[in-house]
Amino acid sequence: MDNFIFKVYYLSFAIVLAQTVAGGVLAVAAKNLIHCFLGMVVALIGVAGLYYHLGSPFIALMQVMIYVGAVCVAIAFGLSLTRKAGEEGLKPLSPMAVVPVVLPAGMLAATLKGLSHLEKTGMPRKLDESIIGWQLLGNYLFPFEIISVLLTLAVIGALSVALIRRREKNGNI
Amino acid sequence: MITSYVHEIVRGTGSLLAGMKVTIKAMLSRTQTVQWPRQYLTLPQRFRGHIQLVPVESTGYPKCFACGNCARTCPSKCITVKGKKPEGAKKKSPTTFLLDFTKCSLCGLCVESCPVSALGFSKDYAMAGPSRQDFAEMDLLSSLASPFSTQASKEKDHG
Amino acid sequence: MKDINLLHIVISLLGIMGMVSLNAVLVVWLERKTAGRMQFRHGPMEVGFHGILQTLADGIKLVSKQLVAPSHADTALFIMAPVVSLVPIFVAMMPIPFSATILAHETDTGLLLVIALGLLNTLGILLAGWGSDNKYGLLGGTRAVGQILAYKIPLLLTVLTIVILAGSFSLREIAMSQNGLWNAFMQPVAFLIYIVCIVLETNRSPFDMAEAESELVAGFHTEYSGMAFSMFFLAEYSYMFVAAALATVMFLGGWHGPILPAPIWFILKVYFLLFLMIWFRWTFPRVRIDQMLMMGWKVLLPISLINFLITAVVLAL
Amino acid sequence: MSSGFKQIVGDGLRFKPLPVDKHGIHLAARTCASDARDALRKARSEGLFMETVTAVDHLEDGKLELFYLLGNYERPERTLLSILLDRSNPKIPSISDIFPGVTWHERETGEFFGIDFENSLDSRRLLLPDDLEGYPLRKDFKPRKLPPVGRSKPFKYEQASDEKSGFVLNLGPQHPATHGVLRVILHMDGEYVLEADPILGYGHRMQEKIAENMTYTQMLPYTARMDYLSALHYNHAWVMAVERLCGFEVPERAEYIRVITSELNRISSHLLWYGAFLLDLGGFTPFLHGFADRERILDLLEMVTGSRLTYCYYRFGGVANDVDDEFLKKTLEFVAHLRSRLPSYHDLVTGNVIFEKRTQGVGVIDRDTAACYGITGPCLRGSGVGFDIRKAFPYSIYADLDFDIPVGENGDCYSRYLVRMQEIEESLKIIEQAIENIPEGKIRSKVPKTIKAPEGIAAVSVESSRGNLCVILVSKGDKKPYRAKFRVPSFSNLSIFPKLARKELIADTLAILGSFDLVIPEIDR
Repeated sequence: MDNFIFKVYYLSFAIVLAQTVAGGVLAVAAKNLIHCFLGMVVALIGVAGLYYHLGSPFIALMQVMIYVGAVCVAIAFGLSLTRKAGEEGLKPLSPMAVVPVVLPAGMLAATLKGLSHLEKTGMPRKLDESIIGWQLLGNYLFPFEIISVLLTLAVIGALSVALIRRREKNGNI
Repeated sequence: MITSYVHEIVRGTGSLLAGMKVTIKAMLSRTQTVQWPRQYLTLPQRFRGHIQLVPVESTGYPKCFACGNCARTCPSKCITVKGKKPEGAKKKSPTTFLLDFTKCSLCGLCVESCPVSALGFSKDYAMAGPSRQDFAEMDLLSSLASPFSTQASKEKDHG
Repeated sequence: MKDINLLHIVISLLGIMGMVSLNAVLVVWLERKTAGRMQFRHGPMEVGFHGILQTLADGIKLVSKQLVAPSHADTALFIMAPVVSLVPIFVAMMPIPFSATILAHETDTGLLLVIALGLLNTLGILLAGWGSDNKYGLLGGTRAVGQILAYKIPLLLTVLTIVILAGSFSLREIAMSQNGLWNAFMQPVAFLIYIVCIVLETNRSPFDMAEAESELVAGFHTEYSGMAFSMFFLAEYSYMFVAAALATVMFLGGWHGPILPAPIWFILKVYFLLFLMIWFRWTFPRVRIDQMLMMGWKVLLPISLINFLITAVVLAL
Repeated sequence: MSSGFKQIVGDGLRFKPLPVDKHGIHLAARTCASDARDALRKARSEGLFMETVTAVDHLEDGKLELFYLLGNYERPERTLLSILLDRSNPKIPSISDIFPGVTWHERETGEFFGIDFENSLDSRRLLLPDDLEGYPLRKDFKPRKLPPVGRSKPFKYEQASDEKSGFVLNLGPQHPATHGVLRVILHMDGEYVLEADPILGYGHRMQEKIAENMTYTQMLPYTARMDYLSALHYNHAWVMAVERLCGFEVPERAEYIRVITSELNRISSHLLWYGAFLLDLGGFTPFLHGFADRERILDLLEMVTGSRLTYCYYRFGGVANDVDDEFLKKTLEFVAHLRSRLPSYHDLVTGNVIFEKRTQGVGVIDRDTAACYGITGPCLRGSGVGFDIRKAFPYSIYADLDFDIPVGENGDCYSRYLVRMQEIEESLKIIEQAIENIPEGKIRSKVPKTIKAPEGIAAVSVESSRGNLCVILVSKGDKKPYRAKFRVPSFSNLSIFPKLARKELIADTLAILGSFDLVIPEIDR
């Protein structure tokens, strides 16, 4: 029985891995903007699946919520503001596109080589998420607050930029 | 400013609740539609359906004497009347009385123009047919006795 | 990872699919009946007792119809969109506790799961609008995206309020914690905000921006027909159920209630909320898109923030 | 008769009073093109509004007679300016720079009579298809033989150009919110409308040419088909125009019956609008609430007229048949019933915060713009101008009745809504009074069987549910009208839409469109 569950685990892990990679490739290589967007969503959900397999459903759900739910929706919102998005399509890949493929490939190879020397340590263990919360509000409170102030500033800045643009363009609207 | 903000929200919510009261009241009140064709409404006396020929009560023959007034008055030219004198009669009687119901606008001018009130309105409104032709040439004489071929129309009645 | 029981998950998914279909049949019937009665009509009367099987008949009709994709549509997106909007709802149903014991899949983070998966629904709408090569669809899709920005933060804040009250993300524990007093009475403001948010979230009138019949014809599903259309329909009504169930768990004490068995109480409460949503739809005119965004940012967000702060402070003291 | 127009334009211009009999026109004058332009510019600055522009083809004289019909919101007076143009080369400078709203009237007159309005803001065809040859309202027009059904060329939409913006939305001709076959091309920037261009003519039936080929009686049922929601007002305008031309008397009882039935018709139209407007705003239930009560009106009218929508009930010199006591009793019951129902309408809609937010401050028409475009009816009264034909040119027995003209304050969609809702109440008042005072007597005076109207021109207005409906009837003593022009309220009302829709959200433009209470067949005729 255990063996079976392990097999299922490996299989699903492999599927999620493949999904992440496929999503990433789609996001980079697709010509249609909305396909790129879709690829990104697929990749991010794949990453959430990886987190889940590594024993942290909490992080996985946060990944879905924040990256798929918030970041992607914000990007989609941006897409809907662009003119003729998805109609014109992106330019074909230039030869320089090899660089972002080669680099991670090299990193992946190095990691795999390193890992091949290690022993298998068994299934990942489920962590208690509350530690994250305590750490964020304890040891790392200052960086946490800095980040939130930064984000607030970014939001306000974006809003004011958008408002000025809109006013200039449409007069009183 | 805060008070007006709160006041606005409270007033808005109140107006929404007033609307919801209306709909829930409507929901609990009686329905006003009828389940046609299981239920029927009675049609008023003056209901203007398609036109039909009025028979003479004693004989069952059409009152119409094929003067053609109706056909001339009709704005859509949808009435065709032809008539001749049956043997021994003083007036003409229609041999053909066709209504092109696809063109008829149910205005009723033909009925008004008839000098002998030989036209009336039918109460038939639920009409359907498999072909356009059923309404392009509605034979209004078919439901009446005919002074020309009594035998034929009697058979029709039985059939 | 030993708690993964494949059989269990398969059976519960099948059960959920059955329940989703049954729920759609019932809610659509309820909606049409309610709408009819609110407008002095009978609503469906012909198929089955008072037309209760009408939805089934319509469903059969829809399924047997052809799916026609516009010639310039992005076929992959066009076909994927209804699936994307429907499948996450199935999964989101898993952690919903119908009683202390009846639930498909228990996790500690059930609340997060439902909310995270709910977000994918919008994705489906966006893809549908974008993929169908229709300007009305496109407008509907982008509206849905704008809409999600306006209500998601107040929604999360109200959810967080409940989470700090119950001290858990587990739906079962949140429901258990309301054995005595329901959260709806402890947190009336949060409850109201949540009700508004779920109407927004499920794209229903008065916030049916993405569909907006009189403005955008049928919005994101203008070009859909047959099976795909019915999947959107199914997704909408299932999502309504999930949102109402979540509200029941968080605010109406879940399955708690006297005399009747627990699952019955749960279903009753869910259907009460569904009726409320139907009631809204057949009473109010549609809010304009910018007014809806205004309301999200200017009314719901500050109020939910203040409510959250007050709750946190009171709990801390 | 006051001739305020004369005072406005002064005596310096060469006017020649028209010799023919005129009915419903207070000053009719013939002038030349350049003088007309000056006079119209002065008229515009004095706030007169252009009711319509139309023409008559005098084939035997080789002339085309162009009419400008001017009205005044403040004073009951109507001026007809007539200009004779050469039939072979009819040219006149456009006045669309003076009255922007006249563009549509000029386009219509231009395509039907082949008159060239020089320097017009827009000289495309309005109602007729682009491939039609000839000018249909000229007397020598020979209609081309239509191809048999099913063999006609497939209609090709012109590709809307994307020059103005990146996004062109084709609203209609099949769209839930256009209430008929209206097509509006919207140039959009996201949710905002940059420019709206209504395309008319999808339901065009050439009613005015039909009128020239029908006897006066035969045309009667056709009038009801133009605006099927206020069919009786159209009947009324037509019979009144003929009665004025021929000098027929109408018995008093018939006048009372006409007023009762047309006010019922007005309420039914407003109730339908109430629902349809809310439908445009996304509220479904008010539509059927309005319908449920409208149904009672239809039942009442069916009792008298025999039909429920396109009543052909009024006759020259009276009405088709008498009303009985049962009808009067039931009508009074209905008045009480509707009064008891109106508060629920207000609860459901008027006070609703969403409704207020959607309509207040949206689509504001001010008085001056209204005059530019010839807006009439509730749309005008919403802007605070109390111009109502029933008070301005009291016809029938309206002069004897006590009723108010509700006016709005802001000229926005909300004001137009309130005006219509108050008009329902005023109509109920009118019906009550009319039923109270209805005299016994004849319902139809003697008129000849074949009507031959004497030579002359009549411009007779009726306040239809949508505004000033004017029938301009030109007779040359024949059995058939020489020219019949229907000045329909929705046509002018819609002509302001492109202006109002500019830089509005698409949701707002549809609210504006809904608040006009358009009936598209009336516009297309």
